[in-house]
Amino acid sequence: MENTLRQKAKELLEKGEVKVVIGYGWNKQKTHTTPVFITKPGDAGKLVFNPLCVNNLSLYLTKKFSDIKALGKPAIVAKGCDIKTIAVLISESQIKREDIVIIGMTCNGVVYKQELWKGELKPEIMPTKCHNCDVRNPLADFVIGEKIDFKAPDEPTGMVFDKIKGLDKSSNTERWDFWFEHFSRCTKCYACRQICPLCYCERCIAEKNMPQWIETSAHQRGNIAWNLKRAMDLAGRCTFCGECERACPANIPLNLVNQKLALVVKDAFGHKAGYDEKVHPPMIVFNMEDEEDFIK
Amino acid sequence: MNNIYLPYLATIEDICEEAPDVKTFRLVFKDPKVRDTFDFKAGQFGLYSAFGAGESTFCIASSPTQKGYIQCTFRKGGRVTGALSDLGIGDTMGFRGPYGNWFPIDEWKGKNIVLIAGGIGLPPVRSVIWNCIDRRKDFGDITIVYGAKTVADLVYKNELAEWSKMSDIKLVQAVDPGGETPEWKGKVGFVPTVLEQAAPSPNNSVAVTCGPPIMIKFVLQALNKLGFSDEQVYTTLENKMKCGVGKCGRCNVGDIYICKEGPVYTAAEVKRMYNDF
Amino acid sequence: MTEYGHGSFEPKIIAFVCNWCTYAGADLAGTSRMEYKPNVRIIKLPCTGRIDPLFIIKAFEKGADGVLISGCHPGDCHYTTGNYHARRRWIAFKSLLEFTGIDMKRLHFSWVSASEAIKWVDLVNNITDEVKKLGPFVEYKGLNE
Amino acid sequence: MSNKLLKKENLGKLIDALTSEGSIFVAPKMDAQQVVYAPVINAEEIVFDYIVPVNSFKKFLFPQTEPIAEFNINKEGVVLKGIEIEPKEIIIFGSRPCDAICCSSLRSVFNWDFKDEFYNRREDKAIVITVACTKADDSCFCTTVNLTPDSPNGSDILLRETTDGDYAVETITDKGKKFVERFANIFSLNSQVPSHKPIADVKPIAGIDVKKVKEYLKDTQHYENPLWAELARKCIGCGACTFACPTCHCFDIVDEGSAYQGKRIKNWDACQFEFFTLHTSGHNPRDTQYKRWRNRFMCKFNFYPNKFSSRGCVGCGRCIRVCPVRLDITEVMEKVSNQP
Repeated sequence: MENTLRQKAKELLEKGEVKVVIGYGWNKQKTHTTPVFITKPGDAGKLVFNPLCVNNLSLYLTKKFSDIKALGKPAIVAKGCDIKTIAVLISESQIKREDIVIIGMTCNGVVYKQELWKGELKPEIMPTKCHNCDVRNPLADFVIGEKIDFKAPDEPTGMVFDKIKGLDKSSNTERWDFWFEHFSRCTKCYACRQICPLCYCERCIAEKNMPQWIETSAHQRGNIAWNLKRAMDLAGRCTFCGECERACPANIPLNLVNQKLALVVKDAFGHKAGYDEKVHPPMIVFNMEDEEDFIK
Repeated sequence: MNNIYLPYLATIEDICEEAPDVKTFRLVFKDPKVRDTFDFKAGQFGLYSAFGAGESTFCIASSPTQKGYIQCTFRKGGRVTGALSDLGIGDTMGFRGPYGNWFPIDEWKGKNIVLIAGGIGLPPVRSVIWNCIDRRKDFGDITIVYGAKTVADLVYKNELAEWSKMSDIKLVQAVDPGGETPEWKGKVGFVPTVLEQAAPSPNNSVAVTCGPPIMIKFVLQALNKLGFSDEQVYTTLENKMKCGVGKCGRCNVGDIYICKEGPVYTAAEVKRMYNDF
Repeated sequence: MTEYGHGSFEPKIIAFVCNWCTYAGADLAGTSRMEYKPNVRIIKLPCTGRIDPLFIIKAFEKGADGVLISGCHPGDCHYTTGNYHARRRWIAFKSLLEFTGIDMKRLHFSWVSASEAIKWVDLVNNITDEVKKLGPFVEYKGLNE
Repeated sequence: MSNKLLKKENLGKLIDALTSEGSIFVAPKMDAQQVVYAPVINAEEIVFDYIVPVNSFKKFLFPQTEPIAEFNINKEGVVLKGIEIEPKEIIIFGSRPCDAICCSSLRSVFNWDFKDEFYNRREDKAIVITVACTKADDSCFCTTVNLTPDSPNGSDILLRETTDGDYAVETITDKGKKFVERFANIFSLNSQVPSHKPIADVKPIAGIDVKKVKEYLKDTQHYENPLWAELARKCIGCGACTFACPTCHCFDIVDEGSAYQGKRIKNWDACQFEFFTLHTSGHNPRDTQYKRWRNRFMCKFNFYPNKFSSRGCVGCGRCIRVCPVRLDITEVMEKVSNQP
């Protein structure tokens, strides 16, 4: 699989069809994968693909990486889940489909965090998204890897969804205490925002100070405002790549809020993010028949 | 406890609207002890607080020879300058400083002085100007070249008028092409060009320049053309600052902390710095 | 907590209302000399579509015990569709706040037209009573320290 | 080397004695499935099997959010009050040698010219009890930056684990000595020489020459090398590395509150943030991510050693572990070492 990938990358670069291949490579000790940007055909051998390839590289297609954009047309090595994010980026006019080449990788799942890798991919070290994955055989310009026979469960299952169900059943006080405890650890490093391919605002609301909407201090008031706003802005857009939670140095379970909202959006508006780049994100459109029994 | 982040309180005694969005405040410290002992040198800066909005950095625009008060001139731009600009006469604001180094005016005794400023870059130069005027006999010729985008954008209009009347000062005023009004009597052109036309002699001279980075770049070239060496030219570097005391880590240009080792540098020093502007 | 004895607690309620319908409705209530609870502070916005979820968070941060959001009835929006967009946002935001453990009795949504002064008066009275029963929003106020 | 021993079973007693005096006892503990430095009130909370906690303990000396002044605005003007701090004694137990040394680095920044009493008072009240490392992971690189897993610099007391699971005590500073004397009943005398657990074997990374790195950075011409843009291309510009770093010290000063009263607060900030250096005019001296990343690297290997005469990088490896894109500072050090 890796050889086909390298071959394809080499070919694309040699033919000049793309100027850079955004993919995964090993770190020096070969314990972790890390994003690599291959610009010379000769370097295509650096590309790897394995269950440690957790990063959602579509992040590097966004405007904020202007120096990557400056390299020229990119090809991106993407898992099915990453392609969902690309679809949202396209639907939000952040990139044009024809401006990128997608090398889709069939995928049996990745690890939740790279540190968990012990040489074998076991269900217990896989994130919830992989257990519910319906894009193991991605749609892309080129698909690399053998076809994978896996049927996603009809109802979302796994730790994230179990926890959401648990929280839904608990009382307001319990929920408040749960989040209070988690958000209190937030250090406002904004890794969740920076790693999120869909947080592409040129100036984030957290950095707007006239007025200061979100207090910059890492106290509970500022932390709650930040985390709620971040979750809200991803409503109907988040494709559950899980990068925010993985990046969080404080282990805040951000997938819970994101997926809760994804479930709400699915129930209320019948929308699942990332499956059709031609459909508008649900929060910028409306339906006359939207639920309104909560409005007096 | 000695709290290096605690500002002095000061009352705004006077406000002068210099240009659209540009104001000059005259500040008097509330604490009489501070009022009497406060001293600084031309080129130094401070952090000005609008309580509730934060602190902003700009130079002290008055001359150290003017005692009992300080002045600052700023353009309304961000959160703090916006809040400052909303304050009125009699209101209280904060001041922390003076910080940084200064123009070595004492070393300039007996020399000719050329002062070149653009737009809102005049305030630090103004401090030097008044300082020199107050010690006029210490210096040779004084030439001031000042330009702004439009006539309206010229700051210290009253003082410009005053300086233009002084027989021992040569003042050249200019506005960018298109910025002139029918009544405009000064030059029309960009500061570097006007400077070249004024052609001050580099002999036994120092030049001070302050203004937007692009202007400084071309002023330095013009000065070189006129025969000024980089050691003869002084400028001030401006960077965003939060602490002003060499700790918060944002004003550095490479390994040089502007708040401590700056903001005044010779052009020669600037050229030796890391390219981090 | 003890300082808010029962009965003595007067909740602070922030109402974000649209300029064209609810504000006019509230205005009508005023000019018609209708009496209603004084606990509500009205913040007028061009349209409910202008109401960012952060406004609500900010209101709680600054000490509101309850928030009311009100605009034109569906179909009546001065800008044609602002309230439809707002409604979508509220559906998501309401669920988010619920999921965070904020009591939904503190956050109310309504449609009040320019002629519905009586509806406005009843609404404010009811919400005030309801929030009063809940007591001060100590959870959020506790964040201030 | 003293002949004292700290028995693990006595840790509880030590904590009780300290907390009853109002001191704060910080130790590695589990929080959200990771080991962090946090205050503990009993010995059961302490984790003993860890490499380095995910956070550094700098937050106890230099809090992430610290009020520096309070103000009230009324008709007469402004009433301003500086915050006075009287920190409690704080014991950092289970520090690592790489962390312990951060105190001298932070002290140098907070005192190189103006003296920041907020930091000084806190650090004066801190007692750093380090446990020499018996384990390391592939992100540790202390030996590469000329430290060792048992270097005493920065610690007040250095503990070495014995094969019995206790700690052999070495007092490094007067502060440490006094501390051991104060709790003479807890630090027991040791009749025999204990056998130590072997110290972690951390090999210096071949190909890195820190001296070379420092020299390379001194040349302003090298600032322009396209290498920087290439090395930092994947950096996403979050502040995870800076907040985890024991020596990163950048901060912001902000006002919070209402129109009538509020606080002026010193908050951690990160040189990696896009708006960190943005001028009001719109000009940004470090306008692209690689410039910001280069600045951080410069800070560690140029500003700290040359300007503050202290250590910038301590080799704890936190920035590597925490980086969401695994941007490895040692790989950059190696590349720089190999520059002509």
